[in-house]
Amino acid sequence: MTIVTAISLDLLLPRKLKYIVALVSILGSLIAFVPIIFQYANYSSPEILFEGSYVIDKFSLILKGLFILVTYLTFLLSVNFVESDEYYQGEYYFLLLSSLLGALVVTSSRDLLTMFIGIELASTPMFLLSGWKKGDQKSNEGSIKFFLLGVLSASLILYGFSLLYGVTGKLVFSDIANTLIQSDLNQSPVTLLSAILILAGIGFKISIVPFHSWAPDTYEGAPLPVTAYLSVSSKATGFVALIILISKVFYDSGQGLGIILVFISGITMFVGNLSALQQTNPVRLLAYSSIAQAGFILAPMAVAGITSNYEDGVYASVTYLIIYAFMNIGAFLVINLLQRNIQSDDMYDWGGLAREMPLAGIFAVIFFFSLAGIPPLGGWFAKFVVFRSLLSTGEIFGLSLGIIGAINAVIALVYYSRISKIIWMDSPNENVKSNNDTLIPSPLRVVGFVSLILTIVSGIFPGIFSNLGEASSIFFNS
Amino acid sequence: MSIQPILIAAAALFSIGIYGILVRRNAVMVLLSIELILNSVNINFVAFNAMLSDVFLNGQIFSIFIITIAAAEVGIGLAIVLMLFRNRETANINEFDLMKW
Amino acid sequence: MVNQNFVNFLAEGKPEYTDGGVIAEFTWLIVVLPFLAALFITFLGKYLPLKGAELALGTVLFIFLYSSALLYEHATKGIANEFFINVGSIGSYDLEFGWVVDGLSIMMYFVVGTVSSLVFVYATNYMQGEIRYTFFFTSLTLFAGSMLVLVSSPTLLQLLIGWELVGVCSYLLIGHYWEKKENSSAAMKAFITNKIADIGLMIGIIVLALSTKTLRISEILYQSTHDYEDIKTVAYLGGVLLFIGAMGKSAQFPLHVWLPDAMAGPTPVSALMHAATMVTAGVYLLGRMFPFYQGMASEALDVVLLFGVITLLGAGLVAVVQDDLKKVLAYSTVSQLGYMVTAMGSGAYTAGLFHLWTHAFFKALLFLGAGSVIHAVHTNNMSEMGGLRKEMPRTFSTFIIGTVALAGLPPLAGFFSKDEILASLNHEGHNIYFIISVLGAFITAFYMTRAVLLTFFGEYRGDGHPHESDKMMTIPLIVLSGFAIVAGWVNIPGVYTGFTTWVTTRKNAIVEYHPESFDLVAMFSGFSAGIFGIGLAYYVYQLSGKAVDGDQKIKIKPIWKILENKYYLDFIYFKFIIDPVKITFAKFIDSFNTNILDRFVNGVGVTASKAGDIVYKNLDQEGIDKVLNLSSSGTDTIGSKVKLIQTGKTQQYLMYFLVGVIVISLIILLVL
Amino acid sequence: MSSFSFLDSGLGLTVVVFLPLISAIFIFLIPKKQEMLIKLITLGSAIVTFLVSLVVALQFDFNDAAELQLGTKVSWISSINSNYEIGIDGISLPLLLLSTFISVLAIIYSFEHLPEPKNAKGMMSLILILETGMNGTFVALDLILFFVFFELVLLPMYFMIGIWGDKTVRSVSGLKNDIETRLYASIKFFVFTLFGSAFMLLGFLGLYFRGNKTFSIPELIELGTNGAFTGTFATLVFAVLFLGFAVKVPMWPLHTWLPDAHTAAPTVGSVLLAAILLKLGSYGFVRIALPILPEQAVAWAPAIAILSAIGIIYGSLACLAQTDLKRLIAFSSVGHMGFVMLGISSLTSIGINAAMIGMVAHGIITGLLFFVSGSMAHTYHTRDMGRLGGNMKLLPKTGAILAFTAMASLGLPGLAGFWGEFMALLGAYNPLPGLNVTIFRSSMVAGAIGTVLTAGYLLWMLQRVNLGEPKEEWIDQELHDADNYELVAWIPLVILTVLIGVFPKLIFGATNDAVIALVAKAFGG
Repeated sequence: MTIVTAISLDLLLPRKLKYIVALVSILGSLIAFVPIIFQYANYSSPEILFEGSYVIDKFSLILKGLFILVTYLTFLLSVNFVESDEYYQGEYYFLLLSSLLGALVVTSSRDLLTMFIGIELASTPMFLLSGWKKGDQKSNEGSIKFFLLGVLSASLILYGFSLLYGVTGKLVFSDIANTLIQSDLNQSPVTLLSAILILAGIGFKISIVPFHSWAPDTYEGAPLPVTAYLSVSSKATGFVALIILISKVFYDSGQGLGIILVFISGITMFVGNLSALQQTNPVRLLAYSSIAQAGFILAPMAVAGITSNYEDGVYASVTYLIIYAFMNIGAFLVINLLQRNIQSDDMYDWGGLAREMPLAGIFAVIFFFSLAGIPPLGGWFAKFVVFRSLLSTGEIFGLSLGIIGAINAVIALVYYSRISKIIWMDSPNENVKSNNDTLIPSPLRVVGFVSLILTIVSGIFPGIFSNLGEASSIFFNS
Repeated sequence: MSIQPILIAAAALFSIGIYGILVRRNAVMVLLSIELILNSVNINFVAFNAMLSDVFLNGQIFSIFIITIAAAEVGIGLAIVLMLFRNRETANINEFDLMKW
Repeated sequence: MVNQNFVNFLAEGKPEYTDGGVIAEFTWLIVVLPFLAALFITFLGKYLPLKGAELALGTVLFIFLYSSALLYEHATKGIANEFFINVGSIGSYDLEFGWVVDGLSIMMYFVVGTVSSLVFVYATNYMQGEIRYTFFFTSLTLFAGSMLVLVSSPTLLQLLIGWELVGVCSYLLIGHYWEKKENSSAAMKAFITNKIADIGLMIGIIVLALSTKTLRISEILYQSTHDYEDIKTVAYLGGVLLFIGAMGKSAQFPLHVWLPDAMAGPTPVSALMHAATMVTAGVYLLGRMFPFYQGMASEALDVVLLFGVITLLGAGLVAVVQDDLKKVLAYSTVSQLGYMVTAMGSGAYTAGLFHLWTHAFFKALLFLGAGSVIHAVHTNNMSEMGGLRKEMPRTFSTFIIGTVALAGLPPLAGFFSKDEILASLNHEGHNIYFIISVLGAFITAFYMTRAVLLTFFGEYRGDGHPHESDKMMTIPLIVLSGFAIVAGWVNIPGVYTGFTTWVTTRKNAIVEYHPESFDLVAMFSGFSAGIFGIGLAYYVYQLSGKAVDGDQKIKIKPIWKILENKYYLDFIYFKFIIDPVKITFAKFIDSFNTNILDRFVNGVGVTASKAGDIVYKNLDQEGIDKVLNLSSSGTDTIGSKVKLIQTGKTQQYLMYFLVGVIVISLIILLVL
Repeated sequence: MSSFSFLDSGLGLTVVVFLPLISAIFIFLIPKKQEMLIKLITLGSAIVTFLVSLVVALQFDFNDAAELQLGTKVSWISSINSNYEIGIDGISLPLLLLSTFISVLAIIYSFEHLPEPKNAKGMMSLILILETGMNGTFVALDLILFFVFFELVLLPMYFMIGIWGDKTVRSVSGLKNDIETRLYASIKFFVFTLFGSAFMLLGFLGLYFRGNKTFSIPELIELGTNGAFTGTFATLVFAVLFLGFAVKVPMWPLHTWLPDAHTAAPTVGSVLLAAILLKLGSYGFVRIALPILPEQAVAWAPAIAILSAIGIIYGSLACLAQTDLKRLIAFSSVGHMGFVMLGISSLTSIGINAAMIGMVAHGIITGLLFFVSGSMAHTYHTRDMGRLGGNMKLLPKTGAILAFTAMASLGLPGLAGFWGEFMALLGAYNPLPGLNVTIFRSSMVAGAIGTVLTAGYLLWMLQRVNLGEPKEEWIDQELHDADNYELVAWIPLVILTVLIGVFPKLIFGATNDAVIALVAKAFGG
């Protein structure tokens, strides 16, 4: 029924007048949130539609909720941006919503076809959105790169799917898995090859090394709200797909895959963090940071792949995803606010800006240090559950990955603390012209405070979020 | 008849597509190469369907979906290429490298 | 090893004593009062007519009266008692303060009370108009208090506390004129030297406390006199360590260097601390722990004896070459302390304390006299004095008394105490030491006479018109000279040996040799040494021409030089200990900190960002080109492809992608 | 320790921990203009916190000091079985009181002495957040809770140093271009500590998984003392815990962040840093590392002793080379904390007691030293001892207190500092049976020599700063001696120093039983 609401929304939208669109879609996304809550509240057992190809369980519900909330925040972020840019409002919201729809589909998809459609639906609109600033060549360039790699990844996924289909003749994951086990093809080259192709395809969406190269450019080019959405929602979509596939399809061919993923996630952390150290452009910095974060989110699943103890893995990843989503949106909000005042790609131009806009300054402190994982801000708990699931089995891969994670946490601190340091401690940079736009429009205010509260609460009472993660993991594996 | 030749053909098509993506400078040609890849996937699905004599025709349904989506993607791709062309008077993707570090 | 006859003695039981009753119970008053007084003087002193001096005076007078009362009680009844207050426990140890009332401590109370009262009176006038007059009395009172804390302590803990407090007060007093650097340096020198010695004391206390499971002195002494095993094992070590502590305060060679410099302080300070009280702390410690030394650590006593003798001779010799009147007295103090330590070392408990007792009086007298002289002529150098006996008759006569007492001529105090020391040395059969001590007596007489002649005889060599000091200064001199005469009569072998009974009446019995009558050998040699010394000095400095030329006659260049440089001790200390530590080591450590540790830490940071640079620029942004260029350098065919491939970023990214895929698949399919 | 005897529902402690945080949030809402209001609210809440902690102390049953009291245990993060578990025993009580007390004084001081840029709002709220972190660490009985509070102090201190810190530009060895002291110091402090604690968290998780999934310290102690954690696992865990705590203490050679942080930090910052933040590390050793991993503690004790001995000597020698007043005091902290760690490493009730009183004493004395030196630096606009001199004449009150504090700091008997040093040496002479006596005794001797060096550099400092005639550059200048705010902030510390020095029962009365119980439990000694 969630999906119905969402679809109806999309159908409604294009006919509306432009200035209402924003309102409606914002409201719509809120409305869509309601049935999720109801369903979660009186949840009894997984609803299985279309003979098992579409399942609504806690896992999907929780993530649906996350996606809708994130989209809602993205809308709020967008309002000012879209208004500043006179045409194509309707389309903008429509595209975002359809991407949301795709994400929603992915969460519940339990067969190749549905998942493929979901992924496509989620990513295709982003190609356009990333190129939204038509005049801006960077934007164009970002979008073309994004597009080409995206399509390539999609085709790789498809090829992998086709192989899977060929091997088993099934589309529904559970059947595929059973067939794989029965005719024990788990370790057969074809299966693994398909797994690799799919992994590569999804790796593009979650931007893990070496499939990450598009991210910085596209992030830099795309309009800020879109970037936020990319770094949170479509990344999450990718992870959802990855989680489902690993734990539903390849859960027995995990060994090799897991080890590869362990290495990938380790490398991803290092590449992401070390590259982020070098950035002076705040957006690129966040891009690389989100790459590093992807490494963190991936880690539990990777270890889970080896130990095939998926509950911990899913639990950690989902919890991380949820907390990460809000603090990251917050971080982008901060960049947005500061750029409204001083339009610059070099964050060192923002020296002492917090004196003029203290609220933004506080946001910056909260969100960036939360990303760095400093208690009592939400990020620490995200990192903590990841470490927990890494050490839970106490076998060597998990342990080493944990140590790598610890080291990276320290590296990350350096660049995460940089923006706060600049705007709080540095002295203002004279030869930068500021368009003294220190007041914060109400939509952004809302975004700020929503994600602020969620970040802090998730840090001080992590129980709530970890319960969500736990619930999802448990019911997911049932 | 055996299925190997068809699969090999598909794989060949796939590789050609990849080669095209990597080598052709013109964005349109790159798009076409991508089409090739997608079609190779289609061939796979249909072939497998036949091989497995799948009563649900899952493979064929899948390939139909792929065709539609491929169409959509090419549309989007062309749109982006057009936009680029408008801004840069070229469709040579290798000239788009503003964002070196 | 256990002194056997000692254990036998113990069987006979301890001397008689009472618990002292109320007067003993309230002895804490005299310990606490000075600190309260100091507090008041600091904050209210300025507003009082005498600038707080009266508070200080009142305090010390009270101490004097109370201690005399105690002494009377003790002399009549005999008191030995101790009181404890628990101030916390740590592990199984009780940290206790308290006060002990027995012969030894009462004797010290009395000395402290008497001398400080007189010195305070003297100081009220001497310090008139000096800078920080009030604060001077604060620290003077504090000092008296600390000294009482020290001598009243029933536990090693409190002993240590008093010990260090005394050190700090000396720091304050010596550095009283801290505007001039050398004064504050002298103060620092005193403090640090004592601190070094305190290491010994500290560790000694730790060793004893841990081996006896208690901090109570009486308990430790009991164990050490009853052949307990644990303490026996560490007895020698503990004994030596404690003595190292004593060497600091009692200025034993080679840790005596601080005392002469300490003369930088005002003269009353020198009189109070560096003659009568502070420097006797070490001797007091030896006396307090004497049963332990006798019972367990008699080997340690040999060490004590050795250092004592070295000190008494060495310091005496240096005193001969001093021109600064106070320095002469300072070195003579060191040498007299040497006598006391020697006595302790030779097992003559009473003799040592007896000399402490007499010396306290006549040395205070001498210092105050010197102060009176200096006050009049405004210089310390005897070469600029002379002929003062006419101008300052009272000072002169009292100074003479002090000198004779120190020189050890009967019937003055010094004679009896020194004689007893010599007697016990003789009795114990330490012949060499005996001879050296006699020699020391001779030297003492010599340099004191020299000082007198240079100061009071001949004609005045300074400028200005010196005149007799004020009553407030001369009265204490007279009183003290009285003591200097009679103090010795409390312990005349065969006649009246009250002093012996006083100081041996304590909870832990003392056994030692008490001469029943005068040891004629000792008496004669000591006496003649005194006479001879005086005579020789008189010949050199008076009969044969002018006093100032006296030095030239007896000057034996090399020896003289060594003496003038005080055996080069200071030189050695600075050259080989202080400067290396203060400059070389410290600098090294500091540069190590900044240039090694910090550099390393920063280096880690820098390396990280370097790594970031490499990863980002080379690997993340154009790594693939690099890789392919490398591989392409081989075959042309690839090379041609590469040309096509590496042309732009987009396709480079695509390339990444696929290379990634291929690599991974290779790893999985082949490796795993 | 397993069976709690809750005298009340832990409400008191909760208030002590969270009241400052709440008022900090409240202050965020007050507009910047109303400085006085902000200051008053801050002071008020700090005082209330202190009073509540006093009440708690009165409720505390000293005859039962070994037991954790007045605590509570409420489910916090159910999914990982981590609880809001708090309580105090004789070990944590004095430190808790110290923390609440010093915070009050710090706030009083910063009433009139805010360094540039003033911004009372920011400073006050930071102090309050800091206080929550400190109090929380001392009462937390759950590893995760402990960790959160332990880290909570980082952010405020980072900003305190970074924003209000010393702006002079200096060259740093190993870095190409010069950098402002505050920026360098703040990030160094932050990264160093996080480096330590990131690994510490791994260690906690290790304990969690071996200790059948509990984070509760008392339960873990039960397990640990019954030998649940052994072998390489235990070694690793202790190693990371050591890293985490030793950085905070700081122990040689992990101390290098300290001098920079202290030199750069504003007065209040360095006071709180020296007085309390350093104690978090040593407290962690006593509360967590020793009882949970006794076996490892025994194995590591010699190493710790050696490091401490090195720290003592190293710190004092470094002090002798300093020309910067605050830097000198910072290095002296290295030495003094060396004594604390030496005491802890002896693993005897004496040694650990010494460490406890040493912590408190160092908190009071060094805190006061930083107060004084800070305000002197503020008055003279320099910390270079070469330029200072005759302070006693120029600023009599300040000078007198500086002299007094220096005496206290060199471990003068009768003042607080003495007990820590002497008892630490006492403990080190006879370490826990089975430990290598030679190592400990030589460390003890090193410590004893350290006391002399300490006396040396402190007296030398006094000679250069306090004594002598004033330099002419100051003579005709308008220099302000300590004003009332400063005196109100300082005098209590002076009194406390004397009280503890004369009557150490104030501390031992609380700690002794607890420590004895701890040692008996963990090491059977």
